[in-house]
Amino acid sequence: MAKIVIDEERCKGCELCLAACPKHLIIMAEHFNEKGYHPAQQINSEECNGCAFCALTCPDVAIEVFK
Amino acid sequence: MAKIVIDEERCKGCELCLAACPKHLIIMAEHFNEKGYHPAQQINSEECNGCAFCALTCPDVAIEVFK
Amino acid sequence: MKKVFGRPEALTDVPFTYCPGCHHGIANRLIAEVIDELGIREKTIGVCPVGCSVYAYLFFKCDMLGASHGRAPAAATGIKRARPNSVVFTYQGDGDVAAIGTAEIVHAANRGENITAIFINNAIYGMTGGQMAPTTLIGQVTQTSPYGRDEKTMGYPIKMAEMLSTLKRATYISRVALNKTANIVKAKKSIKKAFQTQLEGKGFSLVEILSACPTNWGLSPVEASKWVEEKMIPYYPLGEFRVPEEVE
Amino acid sequence: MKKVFGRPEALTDVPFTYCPGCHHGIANRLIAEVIDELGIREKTIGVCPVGCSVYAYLFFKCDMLGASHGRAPAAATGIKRARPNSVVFTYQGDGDVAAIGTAEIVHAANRGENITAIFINNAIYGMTGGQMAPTTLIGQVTQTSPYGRDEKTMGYPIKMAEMLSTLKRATYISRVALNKTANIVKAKKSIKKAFQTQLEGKGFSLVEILSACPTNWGLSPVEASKWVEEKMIPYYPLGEFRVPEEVE
Amino acid sequence: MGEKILMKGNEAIGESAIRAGCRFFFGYPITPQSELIAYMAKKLLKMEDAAFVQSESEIAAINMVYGAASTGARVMTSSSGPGISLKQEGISYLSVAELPCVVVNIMRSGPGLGNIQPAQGDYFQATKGGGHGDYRLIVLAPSSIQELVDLTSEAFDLADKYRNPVMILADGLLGQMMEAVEFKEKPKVELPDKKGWTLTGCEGREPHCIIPFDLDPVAFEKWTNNLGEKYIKIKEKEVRYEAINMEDAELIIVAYGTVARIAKTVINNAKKEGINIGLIRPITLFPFPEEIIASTAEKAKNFLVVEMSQGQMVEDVRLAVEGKTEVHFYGRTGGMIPSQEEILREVKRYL
Amino acid sequence: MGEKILMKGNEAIGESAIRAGCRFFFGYPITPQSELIAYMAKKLLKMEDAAFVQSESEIAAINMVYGAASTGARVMTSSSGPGISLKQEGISYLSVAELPCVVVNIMRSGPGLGNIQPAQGDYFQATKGGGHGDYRLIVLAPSSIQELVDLTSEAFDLADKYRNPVMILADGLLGQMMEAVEFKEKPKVELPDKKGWTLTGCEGREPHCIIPFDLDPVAFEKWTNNLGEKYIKIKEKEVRYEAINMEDAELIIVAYGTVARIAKTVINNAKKEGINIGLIRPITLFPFPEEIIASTAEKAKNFLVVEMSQGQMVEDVRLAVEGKTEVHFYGRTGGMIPSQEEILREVKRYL
Amino acid sequence: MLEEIIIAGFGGQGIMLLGRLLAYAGMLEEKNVAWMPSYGPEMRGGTANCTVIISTEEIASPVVSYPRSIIVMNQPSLDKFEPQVKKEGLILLNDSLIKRKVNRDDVTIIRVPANDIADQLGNSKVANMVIFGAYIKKSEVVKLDTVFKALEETLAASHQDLIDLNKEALRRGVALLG
Amino acid sequence: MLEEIIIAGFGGQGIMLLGRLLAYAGMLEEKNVAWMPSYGPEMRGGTANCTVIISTEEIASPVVSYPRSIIVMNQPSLDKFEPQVKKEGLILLNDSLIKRKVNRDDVTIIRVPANDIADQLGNSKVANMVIFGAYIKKSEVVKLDTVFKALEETLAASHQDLIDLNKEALRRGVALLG
Ligand SMILES: Cc1ncc(C[n+]2csc(CCOP(=O)(O)OP(=O)(O)O)c2C)c(N)n1
Ligand SMILES: Cc1ncc(C[n+]2csc(CCOP(=O)(O)OP(=O)(O)O)c2C)c(N)n1
Ligand code: SF4
Ligand code: SF4
Ligand code: SF4
Ligand code: SF4
Repeated sequence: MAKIVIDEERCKGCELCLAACPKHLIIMAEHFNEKGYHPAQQINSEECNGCAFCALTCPDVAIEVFK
Repeated sequence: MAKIVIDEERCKGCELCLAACPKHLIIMAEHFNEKGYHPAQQINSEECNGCAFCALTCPDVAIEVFK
Repeated sequence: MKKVFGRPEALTDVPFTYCPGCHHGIANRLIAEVIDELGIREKTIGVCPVGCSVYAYLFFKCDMLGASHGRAPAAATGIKRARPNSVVFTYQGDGDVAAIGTAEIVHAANRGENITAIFINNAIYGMTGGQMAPTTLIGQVTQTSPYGRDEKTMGYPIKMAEMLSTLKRATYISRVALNKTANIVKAKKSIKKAFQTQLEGKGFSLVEILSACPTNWGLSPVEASKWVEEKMIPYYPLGEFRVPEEVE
Repeated sequence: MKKVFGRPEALTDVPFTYCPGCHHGIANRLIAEVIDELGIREKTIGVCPVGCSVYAYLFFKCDMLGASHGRAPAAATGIKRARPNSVVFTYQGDGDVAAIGTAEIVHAANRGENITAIFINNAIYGMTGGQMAPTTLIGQVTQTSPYGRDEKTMGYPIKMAEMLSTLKRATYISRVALNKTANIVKAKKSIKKAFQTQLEGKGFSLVEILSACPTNWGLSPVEASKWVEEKMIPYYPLGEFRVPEEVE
Repeated sequence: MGEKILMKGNEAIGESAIRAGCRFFFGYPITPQSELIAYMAKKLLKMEDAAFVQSESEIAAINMVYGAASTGARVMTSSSGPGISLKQEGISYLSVAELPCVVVNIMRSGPGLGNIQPAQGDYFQATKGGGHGDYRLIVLAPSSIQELVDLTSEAFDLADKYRNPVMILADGLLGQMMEAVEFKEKPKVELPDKKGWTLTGCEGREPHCIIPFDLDPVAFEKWTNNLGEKYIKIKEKEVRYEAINMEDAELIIVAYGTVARIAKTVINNAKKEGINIGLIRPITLFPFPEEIIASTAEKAKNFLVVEMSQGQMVEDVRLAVEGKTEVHFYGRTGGMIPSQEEILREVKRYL
Repeated sequence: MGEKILMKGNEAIGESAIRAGCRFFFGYPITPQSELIAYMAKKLLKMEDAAFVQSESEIAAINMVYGAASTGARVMTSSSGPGISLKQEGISYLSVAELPCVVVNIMRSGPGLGNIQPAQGDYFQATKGGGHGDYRLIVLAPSSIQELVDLTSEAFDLADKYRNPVMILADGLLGQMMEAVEFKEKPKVELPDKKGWTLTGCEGREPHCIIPFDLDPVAFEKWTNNLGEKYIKIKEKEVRYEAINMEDAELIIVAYGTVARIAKTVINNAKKEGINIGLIRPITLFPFPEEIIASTAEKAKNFLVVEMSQGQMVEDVRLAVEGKTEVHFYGRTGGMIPSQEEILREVKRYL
Repeated sequence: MLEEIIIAGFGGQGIMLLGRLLAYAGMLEEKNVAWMPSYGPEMRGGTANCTVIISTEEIASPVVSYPRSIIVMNQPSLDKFEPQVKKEGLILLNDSLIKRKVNRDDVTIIRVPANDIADQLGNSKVANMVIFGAYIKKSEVVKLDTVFKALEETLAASHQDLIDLNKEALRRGVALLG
Repeated sequence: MLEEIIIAGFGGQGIMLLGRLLAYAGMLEEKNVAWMPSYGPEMRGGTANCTVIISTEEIASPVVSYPRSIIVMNQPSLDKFEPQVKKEGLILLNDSLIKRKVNRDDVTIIRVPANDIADQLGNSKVANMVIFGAYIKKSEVVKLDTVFKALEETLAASHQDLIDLNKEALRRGVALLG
């Protein structure tokens, strides 16, 4: 059981987390955040194993991981 | 047959040539040059083989060697 | 559920001012995590000079000094000499460490100043808009190497870690990268060793961090990370160049 | 009888202003001899910064530029870039090369500037009256290391030749000494190679010359030469660190 | 009339320098002058017998200039704020060695790292000597991109004519803005031959030396006195300024660079309100246009000096006015630019 | 009265600094100040909680000062001529960051490498700002070894009081000569607490930052205006000068440092010839003693400014006099020292 | 004739380019022109703006406190510059991104759905050209043909399709004001 | 009371030391003193000189153009300073090294065979003390005892034999003027 929380307002849409998730659970949202970026979004969250690769990679410390 | 010429006025009396001469043919003169140094002086000049070790060592280019 | 990953305590809440995908942010976070893990936040003084990290004082939750371009190691020397029990680190770009501040980093290392230098090598001047750095790769196009860096007039990219490793009191010297998780994990270990070197009073430590500058490289963040892997790492080998025995 | 040794043409008649037994004089002469032998006097431009050799412009019979402390490699870069066909050399002390001018020598070397640097390492600041240089030996007493150089606060003597040898375009790098005839002969050969490296357009060359400063060491000239042998050479190994293939 | 080109100030300096025969540039990036070094890289790296080096620091840059200038080449460097401070030792050396060269300062806001917005806080440094010892730079203060072009070209001539470093002192706005400029063919100027002193290798002549010192005070005093005489000659011959609307003016604004242009708009607008204001715009900051200010003061006109500083040029104005009339000051700092409205408000205070 | 000690000026500065609590010194050798760094090495290397570092350059030294000062420590550096020029960027940073420290300039002759004989050619650099941007140092100009001692001690207090770098500006002669000095116990001065801003690790409090910039012009203008107000306060409170023989003087000499002492002898000798001359000796060069000069000018007295320069302080005198009376100038440069005889000759020219 | 306009938006919206194009066109029509950026480390996000002055007279102050016109591409820019526009001035705003109404009633306000139209054209980057088209139609400061010429001269010939796209965007903007 | 003296010779003759000793003695006698070297890179040979001023008044100018006394240890020093001595002044010269006669006839001239006497004492380095002895005897600027005290206080106690030797040399100098 694991879960991630993405702080949308910190996200700059760099897509590094997307590339880092071994399970390809992250995509970019359609909508914009206040800064004008498409924030990252988790899909199929039940598959997340909390490996934190996404969070480790995120340059803006926008991802928290819970396990 | 070899000979050295020491320019007394260039000599600063550092004695490095004295140490460099393998045949110990150089000594320091009793008298002073204009700058107030005892200049180097060759003795037993007939023994000089013109190896130029003295000249090579002299920091003030005060020695000429002839062969 | 327990939070297993979150914002380190040694970071403030201020969002980073770096560009999207810039590795500066990862480096900042890793330092903060190390500070947390070593429990030294309240005795740490950071020195940030000019460069994209000029705002670092807003991000680190410890005492911070803004220094002039290139002179952070000198400023850090001043701090450390005045307060030997403080933990002092510099956070410098490649313009800083490898160009204008060459003398300062060499001599801080040579004196064995008991400080830690974090050196962000992104092969370019970020802040000023993408000029050539001494670490720019051969052929790399920048504002001031518009036809690509040419070794004949501009020389080869300088390998600071290797050069500094010739100095006896440069106690811990390593090169790491932030382009993928495995490297990020290693980078953090290395940063920790650098701080530990200082905590144990062993002398100068420096971690050269290969970092992406997507903006000035003209690449997307993902491409930029790939560029680190494919172009930078082959030229700038990762690894530890100097390790003090007990820290090893 | 034929003159087999005399004043080289590339020296003026002006007597050296160096102290009795100072090795600067030997170094000056060797450079002049090399210039003569290579027949380049009329296209050579020398750059002498501050230090005991500040008067070198009076001694060398070629065009000469007096530069600021430490910046001779930058000034030489300016000359060489403006006149690529001139032969350009710098003549610098250890204050110059190893302290204030660290960045300039590192980057002239790294760019591979096609110039020759002659670096007089006498382990002390001569001109200013005997302060510690970065090259001062451990334990050596100077005006600013009155209790002897202590590696804990002042670091170890810096080995410039070794450090610069990490740079790819530092094409010819050697260390020689002037304390006895055999070494003087080798020193001259090395200086010649350095100039030849430049003449062949191969890039940066530097000869580090271990030299005695009897005055500030407080030794007689003969003792000082011995000190070079017994103290300096063991720490600063003589030899060639970088040699371009064709010059070798 | 030549073709007009839309150019950024920084690029215009570069193009003008190259047209003036400058083939050597040594510099280090700093905002707001970085486009200039990028321009020089783009151009010089493609030219024969030319060189562009991004130096390891501003100190290295000025010393590369020192080396290249000693060979007689036309050479330039540029920087801003902190970088110009780092060049002070080198500038002092260039001055005493009498080496012609052009140093560009695109002023940003200081002190310290300050910020990168326009300022005029380096006036003292440029005109009184930020380096050690008695020396003077010729300091040119353009106020439009066209003038940047014209003065850059002239800077090289002045440098050669007097064997003296010349500084182009422009605020960041001038470096960053674009206007249409024209590169006119200049009539060829007679300049002194450099052969007698340049370092080129001594083939066929006695060696030359260029040395920045003389340990003998008697000789060195003579040397510095010669420099002093040169500066006096420059003061006599090279003063340049623009004076507009002086006749019926109730108050004279003294301003240079961007501020002078804002002042011109103020003058135009004030006219509409029936207020007559004059403007003296120094184009050379050293030599400073003392005479026109002194003679204007004789006519009992008061002055308002406007600068992007806490008041630096105002001292030179006061030195020229010598207490004969009032000299007021209005300054903005920190990267703020005085607006037309503010200046007009100040003008009205003193009418 | 304490014991008198025969000391070289350079050493006296060092001893006085240490007695004032200075435990950190960062410097680089240069004649004629090298004895000071040797003295600091000898003393500080033997003390606990103290540090002496011979830095790799003057630039490193001033930045080490910047670091140490940020922790609240009393810290000093010293240099001369070219070395002071190299410190200009750092001095500008120290000023904007408001870090207390003491910078000693034992002036030699410039520009360039010049020579190592005494001079006063760095007046502009010290008082108007050799670095970029609007800032001011407090500049103290001793004229005897005893005053070097007293002012060095005071320099640290002033630096702390105003959070501003203080420069001690002395000519090479003062650094090199010996006189008998006394180290008096000073009454303890109340100084502002540094705890609110120093970098000491943030244990038990919010982190502190010391930053030399603000990219927002509005904020940075406020910041520099605050500096400006501080300088005005310093002008109001800290002017120091010596005025002698002013009452019946037919002419007032204005001089500082060694030159002022020579002028005193001139005054004594002139008296014997029946000539009455006064002397204003600025002890603070910034803030400059404008008022005494202005009020003396009101009394219609003419001035003769004597400097070892081509005329720098004379501008500040003229700014104070504002054309009310005549301001003459006599200067020697290149390392030459104006003699009593020359000064007396000049005096007679203007009577 | 004197036009003073501030163009503002966020980095990446082609603000600086738009300004340069206008200045260039002004120059081609033999007017005096000045283009002034609010420079800065804007690369790291944030807003960008530039001022353009076009005049038949010599241009004195390049600094404009109160522009006659503004083109604002995002809301922070509107917030910042709206109060500065001269009475009877002109505000063009990017209706695609700015949702709020303009508070001034003493100026002409033109709302251009710039991003929407650009999206229709298949490239959101030409939103700047759409609003620019509307501006030149309304202001008549320069001719459309001159802007076309400016486009051709400033973009390398190799970018022909880009030129065509930009022209199309401009025409759509012009057409908006019928 | 005011004494202004220049002491000159070549590097290594103990010129600076002599000056310092005089100044120190003056201080011990509670006079105002100033010692001023002609500094420079003199280490590399050449001449050395220093000025000493001893006065009951405050010392204004430390720079002396026309000294009352000079002690010259070699001929270049005599050449340089002879013309500067005040009328009725005092010239002490090292007769061992200076062979020429003095041209001034308005001053007191004392020739001291300083090196010869020093050689007799077995150490040519104390030639300076010999001539100094003669100077204090003649000038009475400071007392011999004070100079002895100055010697003791400035030389470390560990150099007792050096102190004794110096004292002896001073006495020999004093004795010369018997
Ligand atoms: C003395 C001085 N020179 C130049 C600058 C301008 N400048 C600011 S940051 C910088 C370099 C930025 O590159 P780097 O150190 O690699 O850091 P990055 O921005 O890439 O993180 C320069 C040249 C300055 N502030 N001070
Ligand atoms: C900027 C600057 N700093 C310091 C000095 C003073 N200075 C002159 S030479 C010198 C160093 C001399 O040592 P070194 O380079 O080793 O040469 P050496 O005299 O031993 O031959 C120094 C510090 C100077 N002239 N300029
Ligand atoms: S924690 Fe691991 S699995 Fe979950 S989203 Fe992040 S990278 Fe993917
Ligand atoms: S890595 Fe972070 S900033 Fe980048 S897209 Fe993912 S959450 Fe956003
Ligand atoms: S410019 Fe480059 S280094 Fe700077 S913040 Fe942006 S991506 Fe990072
Ligand atoms: S001081 Fe030393 S290096 Fe200088 S000339 Fe004398 S012996 Fe040579």
